[in-house]
Amino acid sequence: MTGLTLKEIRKSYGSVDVLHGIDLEINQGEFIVFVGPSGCGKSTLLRMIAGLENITGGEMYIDGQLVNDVPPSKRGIAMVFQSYALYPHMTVFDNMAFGMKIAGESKQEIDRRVRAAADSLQLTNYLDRLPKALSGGQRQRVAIGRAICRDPKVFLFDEPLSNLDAALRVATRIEIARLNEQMADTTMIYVTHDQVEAMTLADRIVVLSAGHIEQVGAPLELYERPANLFVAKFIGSPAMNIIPSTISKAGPTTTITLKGGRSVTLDIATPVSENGKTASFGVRPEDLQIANGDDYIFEGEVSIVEALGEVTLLYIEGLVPGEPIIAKLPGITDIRKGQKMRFAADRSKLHLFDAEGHTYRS
Amino acid sequence: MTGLTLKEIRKSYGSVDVLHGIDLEINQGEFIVFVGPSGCGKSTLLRMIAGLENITGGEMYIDGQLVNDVPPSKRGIAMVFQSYALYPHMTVFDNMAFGMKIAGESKQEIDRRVRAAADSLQLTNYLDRLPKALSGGQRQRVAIGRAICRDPKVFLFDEPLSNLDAALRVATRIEIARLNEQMADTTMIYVTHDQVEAMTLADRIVVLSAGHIEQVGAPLELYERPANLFVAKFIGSPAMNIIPSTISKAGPTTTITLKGGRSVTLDIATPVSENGKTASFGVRPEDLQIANGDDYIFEGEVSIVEALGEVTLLYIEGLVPGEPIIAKLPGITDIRKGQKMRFAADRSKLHLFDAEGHTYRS
Amino acid sequence: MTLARDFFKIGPARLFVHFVVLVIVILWLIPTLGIFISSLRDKDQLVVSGWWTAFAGSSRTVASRLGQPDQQKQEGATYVIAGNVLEGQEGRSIRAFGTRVQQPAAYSAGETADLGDGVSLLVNSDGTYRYMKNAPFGPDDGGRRVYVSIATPPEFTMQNYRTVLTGEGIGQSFINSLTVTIPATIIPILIAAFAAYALSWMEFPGRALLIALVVGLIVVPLQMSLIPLLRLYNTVGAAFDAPSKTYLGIWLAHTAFGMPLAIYLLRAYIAGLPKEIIESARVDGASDFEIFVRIVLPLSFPALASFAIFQFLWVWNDLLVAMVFLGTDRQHLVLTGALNALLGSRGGNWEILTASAFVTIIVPLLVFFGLQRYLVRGLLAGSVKGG
Amino acid sequence: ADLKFPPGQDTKFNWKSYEEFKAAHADLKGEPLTIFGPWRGEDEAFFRSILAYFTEATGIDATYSSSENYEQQIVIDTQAGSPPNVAILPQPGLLADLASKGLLTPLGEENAKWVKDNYGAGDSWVGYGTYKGKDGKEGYFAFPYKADVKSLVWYVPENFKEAGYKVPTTMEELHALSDQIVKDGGVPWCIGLGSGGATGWPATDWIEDIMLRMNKPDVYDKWTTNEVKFTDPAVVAAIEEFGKFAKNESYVDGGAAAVASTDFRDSPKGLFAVPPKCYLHHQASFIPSFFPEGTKLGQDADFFYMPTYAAHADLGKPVLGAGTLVTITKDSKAARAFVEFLKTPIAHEVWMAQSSFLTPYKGVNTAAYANEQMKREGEILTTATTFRFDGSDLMPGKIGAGAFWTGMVDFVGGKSAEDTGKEIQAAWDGIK
Amino acid sequence: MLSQIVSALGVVVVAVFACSAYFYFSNKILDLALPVKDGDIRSAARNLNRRAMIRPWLFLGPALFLLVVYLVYPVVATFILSFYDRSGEQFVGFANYQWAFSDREFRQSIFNNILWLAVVPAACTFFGLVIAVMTDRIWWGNIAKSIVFMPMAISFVGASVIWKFIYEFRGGNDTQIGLLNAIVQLFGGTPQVWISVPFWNNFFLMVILIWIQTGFAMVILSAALRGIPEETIEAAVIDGANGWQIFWRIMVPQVWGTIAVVWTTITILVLKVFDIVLTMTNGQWNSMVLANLMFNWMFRGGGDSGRSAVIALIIMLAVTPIMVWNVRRANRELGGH
Ligand SMILES: Nc1ncnc2c1ncn2[C@@H]1O[C@H](COP(=O)(O)OP(=O)(O)OP(=O)(O)O)[C@@H](O)[C@H]1O
Ligand SMILES: Nc1ncnc2c1ncn2[C@@H]1O[C@H](COP(=O)(O)OP(=O)(O)OP(=O)(O)O)[C@@H](O)[C@H]1O
Ligand SMILES: [Mg+2]
Ligand SMILES: [Mg+2]
Repeated sequence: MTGLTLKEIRKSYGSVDVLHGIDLEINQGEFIVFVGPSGCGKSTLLRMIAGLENITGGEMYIDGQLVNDVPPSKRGIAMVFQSYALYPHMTVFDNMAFGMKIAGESKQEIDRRVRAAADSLQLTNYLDRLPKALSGGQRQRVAIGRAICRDPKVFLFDEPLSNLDAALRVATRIEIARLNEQMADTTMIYVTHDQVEAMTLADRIVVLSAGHIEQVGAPLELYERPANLFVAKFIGSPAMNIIPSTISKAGPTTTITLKGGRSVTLDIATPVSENGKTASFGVRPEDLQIANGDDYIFEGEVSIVEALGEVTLLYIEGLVPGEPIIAKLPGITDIRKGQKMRFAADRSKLHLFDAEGHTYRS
Repeated sequence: MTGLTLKEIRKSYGSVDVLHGIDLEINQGEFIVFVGPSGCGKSTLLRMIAGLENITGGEMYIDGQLVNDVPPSKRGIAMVFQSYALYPHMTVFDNMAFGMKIAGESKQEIDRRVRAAADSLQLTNYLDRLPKALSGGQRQRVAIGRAICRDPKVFLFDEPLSNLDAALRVATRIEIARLNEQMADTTMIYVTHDQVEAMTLADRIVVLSAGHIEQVGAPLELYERPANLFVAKFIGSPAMNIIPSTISKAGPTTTITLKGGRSVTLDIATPVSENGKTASFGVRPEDLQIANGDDYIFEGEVSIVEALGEVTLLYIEGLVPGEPIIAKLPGITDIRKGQKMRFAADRSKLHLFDAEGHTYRS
Repeated sequence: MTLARDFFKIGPARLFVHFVVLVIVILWLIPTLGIFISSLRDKDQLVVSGWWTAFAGSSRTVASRLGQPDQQKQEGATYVIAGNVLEGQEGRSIRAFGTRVQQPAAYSAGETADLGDGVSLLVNSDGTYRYMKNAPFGPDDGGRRVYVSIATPPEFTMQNYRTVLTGEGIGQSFINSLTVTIPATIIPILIAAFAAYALSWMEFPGRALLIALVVGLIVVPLQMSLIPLLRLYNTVGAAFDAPSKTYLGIWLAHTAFGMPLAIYLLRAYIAGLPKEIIESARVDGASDFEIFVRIVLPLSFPALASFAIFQFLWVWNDLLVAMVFLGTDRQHLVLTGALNALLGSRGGNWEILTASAFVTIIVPLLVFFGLQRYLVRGLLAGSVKGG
Repeated sequence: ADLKFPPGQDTKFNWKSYEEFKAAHADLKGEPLTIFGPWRGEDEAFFRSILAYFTEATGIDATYSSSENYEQQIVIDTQAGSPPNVAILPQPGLLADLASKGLLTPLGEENAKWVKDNYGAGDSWVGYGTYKGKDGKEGYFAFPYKADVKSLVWYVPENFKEAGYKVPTTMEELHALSDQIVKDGGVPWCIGLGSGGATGWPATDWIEDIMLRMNKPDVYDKWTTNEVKFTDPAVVAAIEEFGKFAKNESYVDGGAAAVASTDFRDSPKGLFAVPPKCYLHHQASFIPSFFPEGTKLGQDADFFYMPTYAAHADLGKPVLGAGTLVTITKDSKAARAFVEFLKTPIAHEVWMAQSSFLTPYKGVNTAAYANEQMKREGEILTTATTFRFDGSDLMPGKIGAGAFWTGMVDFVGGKSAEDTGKEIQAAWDGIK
Repeated sequence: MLSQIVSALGVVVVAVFACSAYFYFSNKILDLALPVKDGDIRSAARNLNRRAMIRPWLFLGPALFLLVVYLVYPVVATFILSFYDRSGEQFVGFANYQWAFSDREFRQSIFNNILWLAVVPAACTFFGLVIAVMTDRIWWGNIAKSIVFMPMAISFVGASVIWKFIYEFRGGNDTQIGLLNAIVQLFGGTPQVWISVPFWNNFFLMVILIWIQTGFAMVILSAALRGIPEETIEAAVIDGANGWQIFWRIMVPQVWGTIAVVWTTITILVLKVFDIVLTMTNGQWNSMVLANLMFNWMFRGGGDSGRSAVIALIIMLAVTPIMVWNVRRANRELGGH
């Protein structure tokens, strides 16, 4: 059965429209991640699901029930905030128990559930501490624990990890993944800026932009077959290189002429009507390789070399001035700044978008 | 000539020792990055260089002059704070001009220098704005501009990018790299949590831990030849896999027995006296490959698969319970959870540390 | 708006909030309102009926006097004194009248009362009366008292305000008050701000002790210090051959009395300013003086404004300190003193008290509304820091 | 200067004294003189009109100031060493205290003699200005100027006439009249003790009046110095007697509960209500300032002497009064000249002519009184055989302006006369 | 009149200017006396460090001077006086202290003060908090706040006048002109002389101070409430807490520190304020408080400096625990820097 249905959900603040009609079906037990640039409305949408914001238009169903006017506490949801939002004056135990105390649960029941949650989050030793005596990661675990204790049907996260440092972020991310596995029936909706989180956690990712859904799909689907330029550039880091081009021969495979004059043929079918139209050619930095011989896509001069140990980033100038093309090569290379180089890529990993930015791949 | 010399620098707050004798030589024009876990004393050290904290013990020289008692303004330093620390009631222009006004520079000179700095940071259009009307990235650029205007001998940054979002962080990082190039004579000292920043910006990285220097070296040196377990685990993400082991045959090449019983031979020389001692074997996730045939280091069951598109992370259980070994494979794989797999690695990329955590590599 | 801000808006809870606030506001307003209305009422009415009845027409029974015998006219056999008991009181009417104080409403208006001995009296509702006798009125009949019930419409007067505002020397004392108040507000702020800065951001031995001293001195009861101080003033005044009661003296007194609280509040705020900003300025080469003047002072403006309001209110409403340190002669009398002098030697005249309460409140209210924006913001940082 | 009555014109004024004074004090032009007194409001204006003559005559630069808390102010100023030249206060008790601390300058025997000779009941007045100095020796410190008569009962003549009541001549008759009024369905008395911080003082006037009517003057005198204690039967009886009026539910407007809380300024208004809320009001000569606007003394309101007991006919007709006393707190020629000025009839007459001023000075022309009633009051003063100053003003401030007031409030509130006396006496014992 | 205004203005400007000038020139002189030349960094550093040692005292100088002269010196003088007799000339040892504790009125005052301390700060804080919370959530909140703040602008004496009008009692059958009695009468009760009802009259007086000071509490608490992270409230909403529970269990605990500051400030005020009692009852009907008792002993009838000194010291002593706590807090904050 359906966990959550959004029908034409709209949100305006006064005259400012923030969400322009969001349609989305979320299945029970799914892990959905909202990503999108800052200000696109991710938090707003999440908060509407939580019931913390009024719904300006459209209908929202949880478990088949219209919840537009149901107060947060009756929606069967739990939420984890970016800033943890722990009650600073309560111990960890009380933080987790608060909701149940409000609901008038028995002491034993409260104790049982809090301890169970604390156990599973390795918080048992900290139950008597105040939040300020905890590290960031522990705080976020408490916030999660508090949510777990509510035993929700829908679990909402708003950038839960963005206040943590790198190492903690990884650890907590894994914790959330584990949680998702344990609570197989619980729908989870997760807002993040972080691609790694989105890619690793999501069953499906919802890419939002300026109050619209750009694409919904499994992580690898978005990575491999972005529906449009926006998603293409948004998913992956560094972002996909985009080179302006013209379609010189449409057909089952398409040949395009890149800015700079080189022709490239892609395994993408285009209608003949597209012949001569401008298009955007895309290739991910990690898909670029140093070309052996003449079979290359473009050439240019390396302007910056960033050696990260594991990989090396090359910034190549030459095609569009001021917009270097980035190539990501594995390991450590001995390429130096100023070197002129040619790059090729696997044909299957090339992307092509029309003038409106839609992919030509079907 | 030497830019900066720290001799046995110590710092205590009351009875708490925060820095336990730091020795460091920094050359003029070098870009030094301090990294280390939270609370290890990075900021404290930076602030002591700036003159914002008293020096409890030891001597500090800038340009050969003892500066222990010299107030900040006379040390020829400039500092960029994590929180920008702009003067909220002054325009961008006044923020940048403040130091010069205090120093009593002429109006024209102030104007010239502020405009030059603003130009190079693309802030010219914002000179009349108050900080609150700027985005985070712009604010940090103003903070940098303010520092530039001081025309310092030593440029100090304390996690300047950690308040910015991912995209801005990359952009501003590149900006700082450019700045470093332009101001070739200026020594820069940079504190960060972020490995990518450290690896890409630094001439040399100083790894601190609990008030000690663990290792000083060029970024790739640290990545390839970590001096000890701490640095090995600290540099690189996900962290290096460490497997307890025993040295079964010391010599010009060393053979060890891993926990679990498999023998591995490394291209590392160990004194014969080490025979039979326990050691830590290390291999980075990105150096692991799926083994073809019997030449493998370990085998285990994949417990988590994280497909990031560009790479796939595998968490492999089997060796140390609860501490999965992580392997990072390029691209997208079709490996599933639960699969049993074997992994190998290039012999030159293996690490070995003695019981105290020191590397055996010389 | 986020939901937290209007979570009360859900359902009846929202109405409840409006209701509660309304009740509180009314409770808080009533006393002031009462005194405001009272200040607009006639001083004799003030003490006989509640101010809330001021808007309703009322009926009063008063004594009035009939005309003198020399006004009598002969009409046939009767002698008549005619006139109007409502002389000079427009808009009122008579309901009833009587000739004995014990029964002041024995006859209704328009009725002719037979008073015996051939004397009768007619009082009409418009106040005209005819006092008749079948013989000439003798000198003893003059100015006879009659009692009339007068229906009075609501009436208000500016007389009380006129009395207060035209009181002798009010203008002068208004200026005196401002002369006292403005420096006595600004100087302590300046001095306290410097001190607060030193106590928050400068390192020197004994800082903690000084903070303790300042906080401790908040409790010193003012009355206690009057005599020792005045003695000191006289000694100093004598030494310099200057009068002991001067503006300078009172400024310093007010400054000193406000100082502990000022330092306490301002320090809380200034200490809460972001450390990095001050360090930046230090790195930029600014001395503490420059940091204070160019960074801290502008940034603490909200806190300064809020303290200014408190200090202003306190000084403006003060009488005791002004009397002791400035004296009570005309040249130096402050507004509170001048209004006080309008009260009779034997104490309160309600009408003057009420009107002057409103006269004195005006300036503080103007100041309050002028600085209100800063008030809330100002204490924000301080209080959050404190919390 | 702006003189109220141009010198030399109105013959009811004793202009000659003015000219003589002027001639004798021509050498003080420009001398400063600060005067601090209790008068504010209307009274202040009157006093300034007097001061104008003084300034005109001498050229002295005189400034007058006052304050609501003049009592406290003068203590602060004198103790701190910044006193005015002349302080005028209505409390001999307070002055005695200041004198004992050496803060007052003696006026000299010639002034004492002058008062003795020229004032009605001059001995009494001299007594109230004679205190022990710092050295413990008695001296004459305070010159009486402006007096009030306290032994007055106010009523509305026409109310009496219409109801057929007669002005009583003995206390017994007063009681009978009160009973009569109750019988007629009226309320005889308006008593209000309220006076903000000074609540209770009107009752002390009652007690003092009664004390003088039940005891010999020397008992009264001893009472004010606590030689006769508050627990003394004489005092308790006087309190008791007051209770017969104030604590009698049917005697007082509003019932006994209202007595303590009704403001003394408001309470006489009951006389003028229609129908009257009460017929009688015991209060000093200043009270007409609090009568409703337009009240004409003599016609709309009048007073009679608070009668004495027929049972104590031997005590004569004692007068309880009060007055303000002029002292020099910082000696100067100008200050002396001011005291001299107060000896001129003109300094009294000008105020007399403007109302609210009585003087025991026999040398004034009583025709100068603004109205007949004041003249009668004045005559009570000048012809008094026994004049006694308000006792509470003679007692130490802690008692006369503290425990005594509080005691009266408690008494009216229900405490017995004995307990009240004990309480006040305990307070007095406490200050020794 | 104009010339008066001009001269007053002149005086005001000169005063403020002179004060600023002190700070400006004293710092200028310091900078000139210890010059910093560009060349020699060592001597420059030395001079800068010396400046840093002197400058705090330039900043603190005027404040310290005023505090010592106007507050510390009188406290010391008072302390000494408390061992002398009424004229301050005869040493009497602890007699005044002995007297204080055996005096009925004194004990009464202590009792009343305890009542005041128990009620007024609590009530002001409570109302201030409630109003702050509620007015933040309605569109006319600022108007409401201004009205609640307004009594702050009224002097204590003025406020007492206002409340006299409320408590006024008229005996017998007279119409009540006091609002309270009128209301009591309306509901069929018997009018009372409120301010003369022993014990309870304390509360009627307290109401006045509460009326005045709630505005202060409101302003400060309202600022603090804005500092509460919205998210904690949202989290509580999701946890199912209602408005009441959120207020008591989430908001109040988070502004506890500010509540303490407000509480302290008002506590001190309660101990110092005496105008209300003076004008309303002057301590009669058992409503005496320490400040008024001190005032009476100090000024009434010539005064008794010894006894009033004892009372003054006791007032100060009474607040000492609160102050110690505050000093601790202030220093703890300092440590955080
Ligand atoms: N209370 C409000 N009033 C007006 N506009 C608002 C309000 N709250 C949010 N917005 C606007 O709505 C848009 C969406 O905000 P939202 O917080 O949902 O963005 P987001 O995608 O979560 O961004 P971020 O990643 O920065 O958190 C933004 O443009 C924001 O300015
Ligand atoms: N004023 C102080 N008093 C006492 N201890 C302090 C003080 N300032 C810092 N410390 C301690 O000194 C240690 C080093 O602090 P520092 O700020 O240098 O760490 P850091 O490496 O910069 O950490 P982060 O990465 O979190 O900024 C910490 O353990 C901190 O608790
Ligand atoms: Mg968001
Ligand atoms: Mg740090």
